[in-house]
Amino acid sequence: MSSLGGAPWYILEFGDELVYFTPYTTTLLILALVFTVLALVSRPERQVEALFGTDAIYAKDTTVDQMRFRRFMAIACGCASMGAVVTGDLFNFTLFVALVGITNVGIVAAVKNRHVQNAAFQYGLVALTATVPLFAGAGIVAATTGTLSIVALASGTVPQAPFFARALLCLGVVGEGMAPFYAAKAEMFRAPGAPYVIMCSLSSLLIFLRVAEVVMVI
Amino acid sequence: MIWQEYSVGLLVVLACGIVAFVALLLEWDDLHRLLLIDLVEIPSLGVIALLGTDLAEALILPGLVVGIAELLALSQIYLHKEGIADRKVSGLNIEVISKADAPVIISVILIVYGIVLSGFTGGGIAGLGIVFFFMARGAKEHFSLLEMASGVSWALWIAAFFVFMVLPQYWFLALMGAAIGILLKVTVKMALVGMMWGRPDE
Amino acid sequence: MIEALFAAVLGGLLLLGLHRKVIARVQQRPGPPVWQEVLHTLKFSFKSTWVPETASPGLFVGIVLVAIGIWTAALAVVLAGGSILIIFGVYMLHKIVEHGFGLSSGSPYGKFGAVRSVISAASEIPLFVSVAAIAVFTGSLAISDIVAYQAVNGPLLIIAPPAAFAMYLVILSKMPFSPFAIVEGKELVSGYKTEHFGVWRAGLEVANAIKTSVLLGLFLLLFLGPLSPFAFVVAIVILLVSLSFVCAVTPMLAPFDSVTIQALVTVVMLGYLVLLGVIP
Amino acid sequence: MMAGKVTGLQQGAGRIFVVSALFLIAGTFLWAIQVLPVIWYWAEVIILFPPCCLSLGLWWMARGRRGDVPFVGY
Repeated sequence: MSSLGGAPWYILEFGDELVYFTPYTTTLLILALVFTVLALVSRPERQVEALFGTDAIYAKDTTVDQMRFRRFMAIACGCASMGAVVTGDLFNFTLFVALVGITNVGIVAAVKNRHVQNAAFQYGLVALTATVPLFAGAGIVAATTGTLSIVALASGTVPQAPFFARALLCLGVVGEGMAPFYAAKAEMFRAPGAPYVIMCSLSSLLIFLRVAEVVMVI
Repeated sequence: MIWQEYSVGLLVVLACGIVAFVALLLEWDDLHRLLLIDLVEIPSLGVIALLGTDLAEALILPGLVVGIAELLALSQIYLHKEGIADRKVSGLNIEVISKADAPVIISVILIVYGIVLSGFTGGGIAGLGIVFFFMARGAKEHFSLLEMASGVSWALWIAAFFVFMVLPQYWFLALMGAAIGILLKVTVKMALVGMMWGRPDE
Repeated sequence: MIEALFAAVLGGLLLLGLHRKVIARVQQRPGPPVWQEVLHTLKFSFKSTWVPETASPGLFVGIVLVAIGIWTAALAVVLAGGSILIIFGVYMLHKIVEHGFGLSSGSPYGKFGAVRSVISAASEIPLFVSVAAIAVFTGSLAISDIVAYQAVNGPLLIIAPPAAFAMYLVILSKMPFSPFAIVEGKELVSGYKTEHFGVWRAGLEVANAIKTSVLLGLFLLLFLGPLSPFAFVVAIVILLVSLSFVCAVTPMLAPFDSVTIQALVTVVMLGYLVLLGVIP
Repeated sequence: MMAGKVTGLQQGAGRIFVVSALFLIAGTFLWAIQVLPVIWYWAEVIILFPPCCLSLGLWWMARGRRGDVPFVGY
């Protein structure tokens, strides 16, 4: 671990659960924090759209009711990704990642638009399926090495986690972080509310970055 | 060796997973896919369960909760997506069940057995009894009251953990507190699930 | 740090100006003067500035601060010889920044630019594979360790040319006018930058300047190893001119083709990793 | 910092610029005489450089005009 994410600055222990801060995880944590604060303070934008076949344009408004729910989901998503990037326990990591998946669905699902809801549902199916490899990966790591602590796994005192388990973990994270790929289908961007939609991409990005570190050290 | 037994179980679980995933690939109806995915989730918990230790039990619970949460969220989206959110639903509307004494007896047996077991498993079983009762009778209870009871018992559970950490000499008290807290909490939570048949007043 | 920051901003702007000049000369145009980008940035800072009515004000302004902040942080990591993974994270985060720039204004042009920035996520995978290949050879991901390794064993450019190629492609995809610059396609006016004018745009130019300096400098540090300041400047100019040549003679790819090519490169790089024996 | 009906916008931006610039200079000085650890110095620069940069331009030219609707008249 000393060479990958940098030496840990600080390890916070709650019994066998632990949270550690290396330069890498701290950077990710700060980024999650910054964007969560942005989601907290900024009002959603009003998307300008042209009516098809005419010269008319109009700006979409977001209702307060909808906004409240989506903002809550965006903040929950930010908190979940903060948890995912700093946690030192593999199973907690998978739980936080699963939480990111749920909240990502929540952020877009509040929009009353058939296309958006369809995209959210399909994404939700993928995210739900992805919990299988995610938990299975963590389970196999626990079975083969006898520990779930990333610090212990990185220290080299326990056997290395099998390649299969690491591949399962990656697969799970890819599935949970699918939202931006659905975004590429442009359906999700019919949903106004940039500060919240951006949280989808950010959280998936952060869990990708974190799992890259995790599979390298365990 | 343990690893060999484990790997046999692992193969079985993986076979289940592969069968479920193939079914998922062949199925195009959204609702059926949702149901299939719930089936797929069970093997993943199976992998953890194969650890066969106390740790496994501790790990399965959050996994299960996350799975259920995602399933509930997706069903809600499905209802909205298909525009059937406002369709009227009213319990299991079967005359035989709603008039017979059997549901009451079965519920009472389940609840008593659950209380004897105590802890999470007991809560699950007692809750199942209440779910069954509500489903059979279509009863309307005070939703917020049940929610409050659930919250208070959860607080009891957490308080018991603090006793473990701060005053370990009172471990027996804390153990009982935690067991009863979780029993009540799970029971009430499951009862709430049993009552979730849409909101008749909306 | 401050002086390095100013050098990075000024140097990056001059490099971007040189980039435009070389492209123009290859295409037999006179082209703007080399310091054009510096003037550009100054001009934008002196323009009347406000926030569009439809924009989400917090994000609209905040994202500019984030853009400058993350590349300043990247510069600090390069100067400290820290972990290359952090730079990798910042590079990927730049996508989110483009995304935020485009979405925050409410303009459809910006929105489609932002959608394209999500599609261009494919360009990050070669970088990751490149990072992994470097780690295989040097056994470390700290920039200082990698530079020290090269001081002993010679430049990684010769030891691991495919990794250098992948990284080159990654840098290329973030240069303006490159075949992979689908986020700035002219059919979208200015892509994600469309609604950020005046001071906001000046801030974005500053961030882009630091980004250019950091990425080009990082390439030299990672693949050529320790260089004297003079040699460093010469090498960075040579690297930039080579990039400009590629940009000048290739058309911008359609988004789909761009993603396909980057995905193919990733597959090739994964094959290279298998060859190195990382993936059993 | 947000444009709108705020009349003292340029004034506010000017204050932000002066304060952040002073902090940056002070930080550099403290780091040079080795009072401030280098990691804190860098953190300070990363946090303060972006607002310093933007507020200079805002102080110069932000007139506090009402925003307009994009996509009209391109």
